Amino acid sequence: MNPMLNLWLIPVMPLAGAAINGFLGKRSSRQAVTAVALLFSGAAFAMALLVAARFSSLSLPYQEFFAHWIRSGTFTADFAFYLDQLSLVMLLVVTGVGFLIHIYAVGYMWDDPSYYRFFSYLNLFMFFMLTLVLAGNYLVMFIGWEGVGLASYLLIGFWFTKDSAASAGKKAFIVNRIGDFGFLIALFLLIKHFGSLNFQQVFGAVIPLPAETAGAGLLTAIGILLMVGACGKSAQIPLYVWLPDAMEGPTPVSALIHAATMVTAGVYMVSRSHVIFERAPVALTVVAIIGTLTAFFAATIGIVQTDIKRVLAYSTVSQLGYMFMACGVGAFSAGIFHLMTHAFFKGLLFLAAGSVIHAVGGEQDMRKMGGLRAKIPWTFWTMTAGTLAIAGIPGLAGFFSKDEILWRAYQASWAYWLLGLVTAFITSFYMFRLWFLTFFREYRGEAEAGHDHGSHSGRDSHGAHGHSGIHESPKVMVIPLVILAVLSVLGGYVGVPGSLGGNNRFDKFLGPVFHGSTLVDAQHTAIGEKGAPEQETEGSEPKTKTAASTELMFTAISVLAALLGFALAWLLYFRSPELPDKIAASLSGGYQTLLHKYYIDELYGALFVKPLIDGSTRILWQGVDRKIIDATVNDAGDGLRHVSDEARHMQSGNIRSYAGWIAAGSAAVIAFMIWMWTGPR
Amino acid sequence: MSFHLILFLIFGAVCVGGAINLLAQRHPINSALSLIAVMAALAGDYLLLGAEFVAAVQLIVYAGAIMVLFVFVIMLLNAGVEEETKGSRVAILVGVPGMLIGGVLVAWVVLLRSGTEAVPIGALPGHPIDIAQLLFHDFLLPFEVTSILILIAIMGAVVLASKPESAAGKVE
Amino acid sequence: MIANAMIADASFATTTITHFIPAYSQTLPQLADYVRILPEIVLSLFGMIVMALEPLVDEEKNPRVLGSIALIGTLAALCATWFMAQSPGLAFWNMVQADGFSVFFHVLVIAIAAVVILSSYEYMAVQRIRAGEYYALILFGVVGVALMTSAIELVLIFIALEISSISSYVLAGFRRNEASSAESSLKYFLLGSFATAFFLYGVALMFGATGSTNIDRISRTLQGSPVPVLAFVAVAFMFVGLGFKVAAAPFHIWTPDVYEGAPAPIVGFMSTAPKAAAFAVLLRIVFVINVHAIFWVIWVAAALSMTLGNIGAMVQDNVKRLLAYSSIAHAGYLLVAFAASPSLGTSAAMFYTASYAAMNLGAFAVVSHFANAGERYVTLEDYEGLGRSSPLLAATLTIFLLSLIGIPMTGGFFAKFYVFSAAVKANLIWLTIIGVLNSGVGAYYYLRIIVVMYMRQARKEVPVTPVGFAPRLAIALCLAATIYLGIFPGSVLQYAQDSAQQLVQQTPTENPPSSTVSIPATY
Amino acid sequence: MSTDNLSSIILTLVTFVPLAGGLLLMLLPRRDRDIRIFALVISLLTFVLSLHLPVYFHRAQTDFQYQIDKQWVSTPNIHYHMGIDGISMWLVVLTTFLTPLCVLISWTSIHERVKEFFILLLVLETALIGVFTSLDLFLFYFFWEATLIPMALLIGIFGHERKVYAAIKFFMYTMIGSVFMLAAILWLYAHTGSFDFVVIRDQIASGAVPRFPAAAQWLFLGFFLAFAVKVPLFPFHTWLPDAHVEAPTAGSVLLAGVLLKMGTYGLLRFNLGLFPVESRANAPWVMVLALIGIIYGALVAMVQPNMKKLIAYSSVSHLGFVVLGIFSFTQAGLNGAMFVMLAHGVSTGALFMLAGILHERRHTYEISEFGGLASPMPVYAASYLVIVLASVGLPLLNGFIGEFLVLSGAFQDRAVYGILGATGIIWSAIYLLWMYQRVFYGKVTHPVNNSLSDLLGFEKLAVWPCAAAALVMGVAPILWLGAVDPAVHAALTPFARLASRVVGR
Amino acid sequence: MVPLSYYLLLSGFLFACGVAGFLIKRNIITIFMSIELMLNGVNLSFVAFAAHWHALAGQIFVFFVMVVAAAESAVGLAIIIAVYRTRETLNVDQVNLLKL
Repeated sequence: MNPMLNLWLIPVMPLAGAAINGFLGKRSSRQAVTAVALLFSGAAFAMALLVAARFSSLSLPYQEFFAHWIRSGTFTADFAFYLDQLSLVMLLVVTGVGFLIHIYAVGYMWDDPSYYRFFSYLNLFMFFMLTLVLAGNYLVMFIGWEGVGLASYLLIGFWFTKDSAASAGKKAFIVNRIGDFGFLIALFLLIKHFGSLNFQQVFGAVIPLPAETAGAGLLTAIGILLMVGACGKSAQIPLYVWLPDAMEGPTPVSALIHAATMVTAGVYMVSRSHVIFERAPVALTVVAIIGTLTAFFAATIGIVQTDIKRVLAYSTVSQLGYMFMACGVGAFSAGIFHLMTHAFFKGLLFLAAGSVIHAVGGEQDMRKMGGLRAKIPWTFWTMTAGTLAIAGIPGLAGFFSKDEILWRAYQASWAYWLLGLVTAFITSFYMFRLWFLTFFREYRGEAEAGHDHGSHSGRDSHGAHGHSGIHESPKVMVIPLVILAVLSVLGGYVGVPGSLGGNNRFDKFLGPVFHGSTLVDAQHTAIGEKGAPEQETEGSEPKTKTAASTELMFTAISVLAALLGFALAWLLYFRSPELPDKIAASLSGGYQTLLHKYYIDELYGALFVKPLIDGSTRILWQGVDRKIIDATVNDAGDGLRHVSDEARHMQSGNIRSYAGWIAAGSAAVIAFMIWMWTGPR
Repeated sequence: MSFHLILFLIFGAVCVGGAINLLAQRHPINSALSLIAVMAALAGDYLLLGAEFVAAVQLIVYAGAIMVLFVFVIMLLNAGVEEETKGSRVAILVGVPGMLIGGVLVAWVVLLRSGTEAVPIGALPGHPIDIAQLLFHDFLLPFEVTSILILIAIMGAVVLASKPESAAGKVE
Repeated sequence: MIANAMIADASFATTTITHFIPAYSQTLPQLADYVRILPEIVLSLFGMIVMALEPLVDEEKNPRVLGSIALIGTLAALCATWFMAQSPGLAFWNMVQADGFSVFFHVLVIAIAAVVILSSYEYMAVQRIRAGEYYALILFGVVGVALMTSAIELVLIFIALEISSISSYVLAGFRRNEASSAESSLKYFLLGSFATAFFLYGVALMFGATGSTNIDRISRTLQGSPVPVLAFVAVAFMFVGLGFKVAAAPFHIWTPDVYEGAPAPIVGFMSTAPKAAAFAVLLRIVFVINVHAIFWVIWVAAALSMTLGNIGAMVQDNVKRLLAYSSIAHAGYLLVAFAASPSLGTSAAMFYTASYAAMNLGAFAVVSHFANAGERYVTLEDYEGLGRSSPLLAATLTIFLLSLIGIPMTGGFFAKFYVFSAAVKANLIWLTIIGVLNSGVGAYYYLRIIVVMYMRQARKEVPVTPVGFAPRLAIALCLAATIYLGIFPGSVLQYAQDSAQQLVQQTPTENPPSSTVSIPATY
Repeated sequence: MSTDNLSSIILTLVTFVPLAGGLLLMLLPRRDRDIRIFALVISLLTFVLSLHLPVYFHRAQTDFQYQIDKQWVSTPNIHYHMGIDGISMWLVVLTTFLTPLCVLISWTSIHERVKEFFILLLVLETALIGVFTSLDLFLFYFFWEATLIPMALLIGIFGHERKVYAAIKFFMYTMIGSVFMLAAILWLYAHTGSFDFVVIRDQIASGAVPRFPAAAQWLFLGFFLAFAVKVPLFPFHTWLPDAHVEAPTAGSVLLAGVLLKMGTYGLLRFNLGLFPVESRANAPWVMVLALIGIIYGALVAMVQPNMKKLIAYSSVSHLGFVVLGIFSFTQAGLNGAMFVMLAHGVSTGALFMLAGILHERRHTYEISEFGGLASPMPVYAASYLVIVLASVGLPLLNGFIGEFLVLSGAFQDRAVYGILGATGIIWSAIYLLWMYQRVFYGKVTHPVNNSLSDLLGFEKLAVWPCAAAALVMGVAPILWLGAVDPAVHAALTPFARLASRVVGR
Repeated sequence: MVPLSYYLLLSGFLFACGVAGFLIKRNIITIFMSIELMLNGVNLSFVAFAAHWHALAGQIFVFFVMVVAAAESAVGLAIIIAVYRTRETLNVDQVNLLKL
């Protein structure tokens, strides 16, 4: 009855692009490569829009089965796609933002020697990401899950001649693997207990189950393990460490993968499995706590970072924390909403940052920037829009989504809310810090020296631009900026919460996904045990007046926090720029800690990496393998040879000795025979 | 204490004495002579056992031919008194005890087996005709085969004792 | 009184005559009797011909003549064996028995002799050895060996044993310019006759225990329970003697020295033909004179021989010596078969002797060719790089060595296989495990030879003379036999089993293996 | 000839065509080029012939197919009994698939004693195929031992510096391991009067074998030891790194690709097939060994300075997965084990080829000798990456399917096994990617490496089929599992019975 | 009347002496004589048993043993000569080129 959408075409398009560019790109011109890349990613976007257009006519969830993938006994995993509101949103975001970033990248990477490789990777990423969001079962999702990991590995290490880039890529992949480990175990649990990985079957089997109020249980275990996976992919504590390093990749990559799409896969996966989480309050709590902590923690680090991209990276981590916070309190739609808006403004911010870096010739240290406002107006204005949006200035996308999350968080527990609020303040502070440092006051970089060519080969290689001077980026880069800016300004209006006179269309749209299966009492307990003052199922309309008013109040508070952040940034980085150093000096301890990101990398290094390597080398390889096993074997051999050497001395060469042996031997034989005669008889 | 037994004891004593003397003597010639004594005494024992034929052969072939050959070789190689070299501890530490144990065991078995049933003198008629009967009829094949044995012995002796043509240097 | 005396005398004479005449059987040996020892007759005839011709033939001019005659002799003997096989039965008043068993060993030892003679051709030339006695001695030696396998009378066995022994004493000393050769000959002789004395004492005691020296009669006597202790001791003594001949531990120590000193082709001969014969005798004695106790002795001897042989070989650098040790180990494997039940064990042992003869002769043929004048090149380092300098020689030697290891597609594999399966069938689990472990470890030293041949560069110049026709033929024969036994063991094994069956049935006792029945379940 | 009577002799053909080729090769004159081409043709012919097997294979049917059963030796009753099921079939095809690639990869790297090399290679192929096709225990042992010699010679003659040590170590290890199997086989023959796998299996199942219960554990161990050495399972693995490092490329490829599988195949076919009860009983510690193998192998691999050693230890780790899967006694586990065997055969084989290609150019395997190779040889780097990802176990590549199934199987059997095993996916990522980074990323440290030539034609021909196979196996594992699944199900039925009996008690 | 066992003991003693001689004597010829002594011991028990069993075969056996002994001595002494020729010693302890 459903019209055939041929969803498979959507991911396959970029795959084809990747293949073509990968195999032929080397020999074909940049234009050709560009054409292919844009054509196929654009096609994917177009088809996504097509799907959206025909969406209303579908009976949801809409599923497509293509082929059996694995069959082992009764267990089967198929190539199957699954489309509902949630995946539609993701689909649009991924294809849309992805397409824009493709366009941007054309300009940004134009001079790179292995241009084709870049786009081939980028398309490959699109393929895996789309597979992830369209997956009809956890295993196909896992394909995308690992695939995007691969793509990010390749793209982070795109400038592989630079060791830091290569290491960053490896780090990303391995940390993700640790997450995937959890994910896999969760899958095994699902197989063991539900015999399938199909969303339909699994959820169908889970829905009748009661909530595990008692705490730990099968679903809890599954939930937590899934969360481990999400932590890896979405850079949450404790597995966030790879994301900042991932900034070694080209900026478009950071924008697409490490801001807009891939890192949000975790959020998507958690919301996709909300059925399980809703029945595992403990797991939900874990999610919430991890999210909140990450949000705050990453934000604090963001304060002191001087690398423009790293600031954005930490802010991404912190924003993802928001999303998990939302999921953790059961506000999945809010999480997804923030995911979308975040995709817009964070993508925008990264692209803009890229454009800045591009402008100043590869410089990423904000202390060497400044006063760029006039030189690159387009970038400036778009960036401003993004900054305002993320800072949560009313009326922009970020405002609505973040506000929604905070409100729902408060409903769950004031602690979440408080931390969230502080985070919001810090966020706006470091964003405006970035903003001021980059665009205001005088230019601090050595003006033209930024262009000693090839000096920063490997880093965004814009030494390669033959021309000098700080310059606005080409159209092809500016247009996406503008579009994204518009989106991040207006994107929020799809989900204006009721309290602000809107009626949260976004939430309603997603409603069927998240409420279709919600069980009220679970919600009650889920929130109840978190001592929420208000107990109501999410998005239940119309809100009571008091609720609306309190919500308004909270909104006001968060806006206040944002403004406060702006003010502080203005004070420190525009008004009296010498202050920061003073402050830093005065509380150097804290400052150093922040600057070194709480020494987490060092900690991990000391805790896991080094012991592992040394242990394996000294104890296992040199010890067990060489000294114990091999030594034993060789000693056995030598021992035998030694024995043999000894035994040879029986062969003294002296006839009388030989006769002696014979005599003794015969005596033995005779004795034995006589004994046998006496004995057995 | 029959006359028979006395004779046996005499011959036996000679045997034992000769055997021990063979071991005790340091010069091969003496050993050879004591061995001859042993053989002669044995011939006496054979007579006691009524094996005249064997006794005769013993004296003629063994004591006569073989031992003469020995003495001849001793002379030829003018073997002197053997020097007391410490060649082999094994022979003394392993071999001799083994020999003793084996000997004792066998002796024990012998006593155990055939208590004291006596062998009468002339117990069996070692009549030449009977012997011939056996030798040339029942044991015809072995008898013939011995000829090959002897042939080989002769050939071997010739081969080994004759000077190797290409080893002239080695002899002197 | 004189008359009386005369009468008495006469009467004595008459009485004696009347008393004796009828007792004499005037029967002479029939044709069948001669047919049943025809191979021996043929061999000794040719031996004498060779001897007689030796002074007449000038060896400088035509060195091959005597060898060829000897070879013809062996071939004729093979044909004679065919006749012998046609008329099975006893001969010469229960002296020899022509049955499948003895025919099998006749064929085997005579074939061995043929191969040895072939491989001796150029060896003689290279070592400058006077040929006449050499070939004659081999032929006469084979007579003894062959007789051992068919004799069922201890006297004859003893004499045959002596014939083979004495001929090999002499042959061992044939490289008369070499002190080592003389020494090996001396050692072999002294220890050999020492052991023979033991065997003889055993025979004497057995005679004392049973009053007979004919194996069949002995076994029939021994059926009467209880078995006298003398028989036990006798068997022990005989085992010492025969154990010495087959180089079974602890009576093996002479082997390495003697083999090292003796001429290589002769070692090939010594390590196969007399051994096979001695095993044949042992088989008869173990399974026919059926004293169960010997089983354990054999068990221990087998385990010891395998282990000592392999361990001893491990660090040897002299190939001849190494192969000597390996022959000890192989004697051990063979004894495993003895420990097993007769019907199985016998056939397994027969097959083993055959395949062992094939591969060992081949190996020694190659070694003796490679050893060159004065046997200069017999250490492992001489073999370095042989795989390059003469690939064919190396390849054949490799195959023989693999067969000695017991790798599939070679006779050695099936030989070991049958032996061990017989052992397992008889529940000799532990002996089997010791055996297989040994054959695993034993692989090492054979591998060393292969390794130096193929995986090492030659460090010194070793002249490899081209292989003449005769030795090539010899090697080819051994190779063919090894491979054939490795791929189609069926026919030979079948024959072995049939004759073993005969042997078992000849023994008056029903199922002598009662040895394995009467003893606990698993060893 | 119609397919039917081809089917009746196909196994014999597939098994002995390489041998025949080898024998013919002996007669050929020493013109290296002709010899190479001839060997290639023979191996390709074998491959084509072997394709007959999956094509005409009846997937539904669980018992052995293409059977041929002739008396070879009357006493003892040895049969020339061959036949394959879904399990052995793919291993045969794997062998025939890898051999031509081995010929190609040795095209230039072997330039002296070429003739001997290819003869040995072809003989080895026959022996390997024979191991997988023979259903008569004797025949099996026959081929099993027969693999030893050519492999040892390949290592010993054509290997690198410490080749002799490696060859002897390899030989002695496997020799001593397999004699115990021989003893066990002999016992079985002595008490069943047959070497036929099917007969013996049924007799044991019906409890018709005297004294069996007493001996079963020992028999199990006898077989197990032989196979464990070959796999190699944890404490018996130290011959592997040496053998690999010293072996010529083709040798390593067949060693890792097929020889190791002989061990796991043996475990699957004989230990499980003949001694289900004992297998159950011994499963716990065997699985522990397997887990140790997985983790230990990975950790040791991680710190290897030598590329080939690293790959060798990674094989230890991967084969650990196989054993884990086999002794989980679950459908998924066994399917997975089977698939890991195939996948590992392809991907690790390819890894060794790639390592060999590098050795061709620089005559060293030391990772520190390289670095930044991605710039001078991009195609090589790309191919290498694909293979690395395959053995890291990336979905849509062959490594993932097997590991996933194995782990889920192990998890179903006992959760902790699954969890510990699953850490393997982390380790593999660590050691392989780290190695890849050190070899290919960063700047070119040794100037020599700048001038390295990228993949040559015949090298592409050797490597790319593996990459393609890795992809196909990853996307459409169903093609393989389709045949494996029923066979595995059949192999597991006794255990089902076992379980029911246990429940019954 | 002499008990059979006496004869047997005597023969056993001679045999043992022969063994002992082989073990302790250094001169090759003497050692060879010891072997002859052993044979004599055997012969005695043969004859004794023959008497005991009333079986002439034993005597025949002795006869053959003597023949063999003769042959052996011929060859043996030849070998001894050969050894003496190459080594110029009759001390058995010094005839040990071949060892280990």
